[in-house]
Amino acid sequence: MKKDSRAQITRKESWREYFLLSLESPAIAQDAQPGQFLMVRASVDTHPLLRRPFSIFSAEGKSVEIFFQKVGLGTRLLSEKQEGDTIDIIGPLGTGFTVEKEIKGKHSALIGGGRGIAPLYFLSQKLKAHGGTARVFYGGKSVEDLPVRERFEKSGTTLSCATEDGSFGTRGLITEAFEAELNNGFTVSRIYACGPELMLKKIAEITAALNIPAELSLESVMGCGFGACWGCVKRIRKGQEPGWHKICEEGPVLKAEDIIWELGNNE
Amino acid sequence: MKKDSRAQITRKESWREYFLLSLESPAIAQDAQPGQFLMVRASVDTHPLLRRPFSIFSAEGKSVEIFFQKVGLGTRLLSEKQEGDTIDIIGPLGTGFTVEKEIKGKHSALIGGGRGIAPLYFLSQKLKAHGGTARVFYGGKSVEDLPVRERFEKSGTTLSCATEDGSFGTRGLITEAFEAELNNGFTVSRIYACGPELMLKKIAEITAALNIPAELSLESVMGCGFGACWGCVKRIRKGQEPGWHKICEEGPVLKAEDIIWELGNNE
Amino acid sequence: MSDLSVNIGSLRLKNPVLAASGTFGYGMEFTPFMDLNELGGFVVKGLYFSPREGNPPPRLVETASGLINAIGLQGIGVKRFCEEILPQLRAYQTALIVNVCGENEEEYASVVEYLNSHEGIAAYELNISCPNVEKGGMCPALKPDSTYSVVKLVRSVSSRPLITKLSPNVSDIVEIALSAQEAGSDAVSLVNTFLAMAVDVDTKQPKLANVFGGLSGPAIKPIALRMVFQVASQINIPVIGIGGIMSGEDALEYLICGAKAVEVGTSNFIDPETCLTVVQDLEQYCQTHGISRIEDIIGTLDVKQ
Amino acid sequence: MSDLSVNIGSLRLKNPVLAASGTFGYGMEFTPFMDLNELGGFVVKGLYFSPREGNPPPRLVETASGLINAIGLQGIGVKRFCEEILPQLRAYQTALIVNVCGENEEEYASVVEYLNSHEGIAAYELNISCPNVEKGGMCPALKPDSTYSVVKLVRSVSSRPLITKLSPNVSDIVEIALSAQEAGSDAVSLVNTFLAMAVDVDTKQPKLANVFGGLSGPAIKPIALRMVFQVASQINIPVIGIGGIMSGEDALEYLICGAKAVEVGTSNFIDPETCLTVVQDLEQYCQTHGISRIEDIIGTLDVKQ
Ligand SMILES: Cc1cc2nc3c(=O)[nH]c(=O)nc-3n(C[C@H](O)[C@H](O)[C@H](O)COP(=O)(O)OP(=O)(O)OC[C@H]3O[C@@H](n4cnc5c(N)ncnc54)[C@H](O)[C@@H]3O)c2cc1C
Ligand SMILES: Cc1cc2nc3c(=O)[nH]c(=O)nc-3n(C[C@H](O)[C@H](O)[C@H](O)COP(=O)(O)OP(=O)(O)OC[C@H]3O[C@@H](n4cnc5c(N)ncnc54)[C@H](O)[C@@H]3O)c2cc1C
Ligand SMILES: Cc1cc2nc3c(=O)[nH]c(=O)nc-3n(C[C@H](O)[C@H](O)[C@H](O)COP(=O)(O)O)c2cc1C
Ligand SMILES: Cc1cc2nc3c(=O)[nH]c(=O)nc-3n(C[C@H](O)[C@H](O)[C@H](O)COP(=O)(O)O)c2cc1C
Ligand code: FES
Ligand code: FES
Repeated sequence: MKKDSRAQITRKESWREYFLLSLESPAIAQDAQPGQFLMVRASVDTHPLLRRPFSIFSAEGKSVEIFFQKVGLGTRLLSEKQEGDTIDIIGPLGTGFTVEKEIKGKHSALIGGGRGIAPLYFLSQKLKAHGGTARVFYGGKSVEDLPVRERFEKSGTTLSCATEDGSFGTRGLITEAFEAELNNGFTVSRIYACGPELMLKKIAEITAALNIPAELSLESVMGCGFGACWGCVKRIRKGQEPGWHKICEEGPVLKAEDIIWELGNNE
Repeated sequence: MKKDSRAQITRKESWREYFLLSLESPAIAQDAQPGQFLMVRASVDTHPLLRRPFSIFSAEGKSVEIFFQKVGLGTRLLSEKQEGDTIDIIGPLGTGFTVEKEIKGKHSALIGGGRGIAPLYFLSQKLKAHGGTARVFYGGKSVEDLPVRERFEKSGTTLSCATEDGSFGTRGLITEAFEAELNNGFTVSRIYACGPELMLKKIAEITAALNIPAELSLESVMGCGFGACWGCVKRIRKGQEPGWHKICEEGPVLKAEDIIWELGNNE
Repeated sequence: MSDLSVNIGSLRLKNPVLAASGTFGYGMEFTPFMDLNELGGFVVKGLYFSPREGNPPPRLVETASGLINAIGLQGIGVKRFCEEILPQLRAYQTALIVNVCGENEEEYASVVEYLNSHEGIAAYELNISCPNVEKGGMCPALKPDSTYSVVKLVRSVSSRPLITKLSPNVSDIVEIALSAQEAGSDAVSLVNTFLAMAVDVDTKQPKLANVFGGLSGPAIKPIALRMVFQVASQINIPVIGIGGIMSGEDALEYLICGAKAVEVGTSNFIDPETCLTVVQDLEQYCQTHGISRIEDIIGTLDVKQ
Repeated sequence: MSDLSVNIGSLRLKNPVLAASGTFGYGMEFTPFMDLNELGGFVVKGLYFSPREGNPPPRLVETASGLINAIGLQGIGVKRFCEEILPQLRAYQTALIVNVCGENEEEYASVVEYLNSHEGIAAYELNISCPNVEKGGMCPALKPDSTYSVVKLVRSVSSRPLITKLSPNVSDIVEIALSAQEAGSDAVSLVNTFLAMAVDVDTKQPKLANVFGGLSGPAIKPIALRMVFQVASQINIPVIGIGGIMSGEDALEYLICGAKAVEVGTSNFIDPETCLTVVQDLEQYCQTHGISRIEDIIGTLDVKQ
C-alpha cells in the first residue's frame, strides 16, 4: 500500500459517461492484484472531501488503469482530467480475488454488471496466466453500457453480453443469460462477479444451489480505504463470527457464503 | 445588470500568472462602462463559495474581456478554463469612471499598478472616443507583471512603464515615475487610477496637493457585488455623510476626496 | 401543476420558499434577476428602531463551503424603511416579512408597534439570534427565559403573525423552541448563523474586524437540518428551515424533516436566482413523484425503528 | 531547526501535532505512510471496557466540505487492546494517548483502572462527547455537572495525565471547560463532532442508518476555532484544538488562538500523511517568521481594542 500523489495520466479513453484512465505509478502497478482497488483524490481543495474508490482495471509494467462511470461530483471532476495531468492515488488496497494453483485447466465464469466489469479484465488475464480458462458475462442497460467489451475481445476472452433493452447480446439481465447457459449444460468450477447488489445476491443464490464456489466484489461507502475509519462495514462472517467487518480490508472481494444478505446491510 | 450563466470563453491568453479571457455575452457587453466589474463564478459546487469580482478589461460588440492574476483558489480554477468552456457571470456592476463631455481636448493620466491595469484599457478607449487624450502609467514588480502593455501600444496609447526591479521602463514605483513626470512639467486635467491601496493613497495625496481631480478604483471583499450583503463597505463620504458605504454600488470607482484613509478601512 | 402553497399559522404562502433576512437586501436589489411575485415571500434585512452603522470591515470571510459575516446589522432603521422602501414593495403580491431587531426587549416592541400601523407587511420575524452585535455572540435566543420574555412582550403588541428566529449556538434548541411556542409565537424559524472566527496566520489578526462572525452556507446544512428535525418533532407550531440551501434537493431535505417552509440565505449572493430555481425544483419533484400538494411531503421522514 | 516541543501539563510532546481519536485507527494502520515516531503523538480509537458492535451501515455521508459519521464506537474493548495492540505500539517513541469511553461513570473508571497497570500509555483522553452512541446525541459533556462528576471520578483513579474531550453541541463551552478544570482535568481537547444529519430525498430516509451522526472536517473549522479561542482565554489548563485541520496554516490558526497542541482528524482519511505535513509546515513557518520556539506563538492572537 503506497501513496502516489503524482500519478500521471498517460492515456484517457472515454465513451459517453464511461472513462478509462491509464496512470503511471510503478510501485502501485507492481503490487496490484485483481480485485484490489485504488483510493483516488478527485477534490478541489476541501470539496468533495473524501477520496473515491475504484477497482484496478489492469496493472502492467509501470501502469495501472481504472475504468469508471460518471455518477456524481467526484467522478465528474475526475472525468475532466486530461492526459498529462497528475492525480493523487493510494493503493493497491483490499483483498482481491483468489486464484489458486488448482485453477489450471479449470473453467471460470466472470460476471460483470455495468461499471462492475472494472475488476474482471485484470482477473481474466491472471486466470489465463495461471492456465485457467475464463468466460466473461458482461451486462448493462444498453449497448452503450458495455464500452470495454473490445478489450476483452482483443485479448481473446470468450465474451457473452446481455442488455436490458436488447440492443446488444441477449435481451435481459446478465444473470438470466448466465442461468440460461448453465441450463444449457455450461459447467464452471468457479464464479467471480462484480456489479449491483441485486445482481450479486442473485448470483449468490444460484451458486449456493449448485454448490459452485463464488467470489463477489462488494461496494461500500469508504471513508479511507485502508482500515482506519470503520465506515465501510457490512455484515459478514469472518471465521465463525458474523459481525460488522471492514469491506476495505476483508473485501471488497468476499466468498459468497460469507456475505449476510440482510436489510440495511447489502440491499 | 444581468446574469449570464453561459458566457462562452472565445479566446484565452496567458502569461505566467496572468490571464486574459474573452467572454461572449452580448447583453452585458452592450451595457458595460469602464470601471464597472463582473462577478464571476469559479466554484466547483459549493467551494469556494462566493463569486469573484473582476473589472471589465474591454467591451466590444458581443464580448467582454477580463484580465486577472492567479492569487488563490478561485483565480486558479478560472485560469484552468479552456476556450469553448462557459462560465457564469453577473454584470455590469458598480459605478465606473466618469468621462464628462468636457474631456474633449483634455489630457488625462491613467495609472495602473499590477493587475490594477485591468479597468484602464477600456477607459483609455472611451477617453479617446470622447476626443480626450490619455497617457497610461503602468507599473509592476518586474517586466513579467506588465503583460498587457502591448494591447495599449497597439491601440496607439502613450505608455510609461516602471518596474521595481528595473527590468523594464524606469526603475521604481509607478507613482514615482508619475511624480517625476509632473515635476518635468507634465500637466493633466484628470487622473484615473487602480492598483494596490498604498499606491492609491499616494496618488490621492499627490492629486490633492496639486488640486487635480482624481478617480480611484478600490478593491473590497465582495459577498454579492450587487448591493445585497453589505459586506463590501469602506468608510467614504457620500454627500456630507461619512459612513460605511457599499463599494459595489458607490464604487468601485470613487472620487479621491471621498475616500477616508483610516486604519482598518483602506489600509 | 402541483399545489405548492403552505400555511404558516394564519399566513398563507404561495410556495414554501422565502428569501432569508440579510441576504436579500430590502428586496428591490433582486428585481433585475426575478419577478418577486414568484417567491413564497421574502424577509427583509434586520431593522432596529434607529439607523445603525454596523461593524467596520473586513466584514466577510470565506471558509470551506461557508461564509462568516459580521455585518453588525447596518441598516436604515424602521422609519426610513417605511418611508422609502415599503411603498415600493407594496406593489408585489408576495409575503413581505420584516426581520425585527432590538438592543433590548423594549426596542423589539417599539419596532413592531411602529410597523403595525403600516400596510403591506405579512408577518414579523423576531431576530433574537444575531451573533454579530454583542462581542461574544450574546442574544436572547441562547436562553429559554430570555426567549420567553421577549416573545411574550412582542406577541402582546403585535397585530401580525410572529415568527421567532432561533440560534443554533445552544445545547438544546428544542427547549428554546418550546419557550417561544409557550410565549405565543406563531412559528419558529431556524437557524440563524453559527458563531465562528478565522485568523490570518501571517498578521496573527482575526480575519474579521469584529473578531467573531456568523457562519452560514452549505457547510452548516447538516447541523441545521438536524435541529429542524428535532424541533419539528417536538413542537406544534410551524417550523421554517434555514441553513445552506442552494437547491430544491436541499429544500426538500428540510421539508421532509418537518419544515413547513424554508428560507434561502447565502445562496442569494452566489446565484441571485436561487429562490426561483428552488421553487422550480420543488414543482419538478412533485411532478416526478406524483405529489399533488407539497404539504403532503412535510414531515414524512421515514425513520426505521 | 526551531523547537517544536510543547507541554500539556506534565506531558511533553516533541511537537504539537496529534492524530485525533477514531481517525487514526489503533495507529498501526498508518505505518505504511509514515514513521509514527515523527508525530507529537496519537490518540487511538475510543475504547469501552468490552468490545462493541457499533452502528449498522451506512455509517458515513459526505456533505459540503464535511463528513458525517455514525460509527458508534465499534471497537475491540480494552482487554484485547492491551493484549494485541499495545505491545506493538510500545516500539514507538511518541505519545500514545488512549481515548476512554463509557456508558456510565463506572465504565469510564474501570477502563482507566485497567489501563493504569499497562505500560506505554502517555495519557488518557476522556471521551465524554461522542454524539453517536445515544439517539439524540446525549453525553456527559453537554452539562457542567455531569462533566464535573465523571472527570472527578476518573481523575481520582487515573495514574496518568487526563485530557477531557469536549462537545461543541452546547450553548456555553467555556462553562463546561471550567467544570472539567475544577474537577481536576489536566487539559481539555475540543471539539468532538457536531450532531448532524442528512436525508435522501428520493427514499425519504435518513442517509445514516443511525439517523444522526457527527459532522467533522473543514466545514466545522470556523466554529471549532471560535470555541478554542473562547476556552483558551478563560481557563488555566492547556487546550488542544481540534476541527477541520488539513494544513499547517489551519493548525497555526488554532495555536495563535491559544491551543497548545492540535489534533488532526478527518484529514487522515484523505491524506494519511497530513500529520507529518502539518509538522513540516509548522517548522517552515517558524523558520520564515524567525520563531525559535513554537510555544512563543501560542495565544498570540492580535485583537485590536
Ligand atoms: C471497492 C470499490 C470499488 C469500486 N470500483 C469502481 C470502479 O471500478 N468503477 C466505477 O465506476 N465505480 C467504482 N466504484 C464506485 C465508485 O467509487 C463511486 O461511483 C464513486 O465513489 C462515486 O463518486 P461521485 O463523487 O462521482 O458520486 P457521489 O456524488 O458521491 O454519489 C453519486 C451516487 O453514487 C453513490 N455512491 C457514492 N459513493 C459510493 C460508493 N463508495 N459505493 C457505492 N455507491 C456510491 C451515491 O450514493 C450516489 O447515489 C467502486 C466502489 C468501491 C467501494
Ligand atoms: C471591484 C473589484 C475588481 C477587481 N478586478 C480585478 C481584476 O480585474 N483583475 C484581478 O486580477 N483582480 C481583480 N480584483 C481582485 C480579485 O477579485 C481577487 O484577486 C480574487 O477575488 C481572488 O480570488 P481567489 O479565490 O483567487 O483568491 P483567494 O484565495 O480568495 O484570496 C487570495 C488572496 O487575495 C485576497 N483577496 C481575495 N478576495 C479579494 C478581494 N475581493 N479584494 C482584494 N483582495 C482579495 C485574499 O485576502 C488573499 O490574500 C478585483 C476586486 C474587486 C473588488
Ligand atoms: C450577510 C448576512 C447577513 C445576515 N443578516 C441577517 C439579519 O439581518 N437578520 C437575521 O435574522 N438573519 C441574518 N442573517 C442570517 C440568515 O438569514 C440565515 O439565517 C443564515 O445565513 C443561514 O442561512 P444560509 O446558510 O442559507 O445563509 C444574515 C446572514 C448573512 C450571510
Ligand atoms: C470516523 C470518525 C470516528 C471518530 N471516532 C472518535 C472516537 O472514537 N473518539 C473521539 O473522542 N472522537 C472521535 N471522532 C472525533 C474526532 O476525533 C474529532 O474530534 C472530530 O472528527 C473533529 O476533527 P476533524 O474535523 O479534524 O475530523 C471521530 C471522528 C470521525 C470522523
Ligand atoms: S474505508 Fe475506512 S475502514 Fe474501510
Ligand atoms: S458586495 Fe454585497 S453589498 Fe457590496
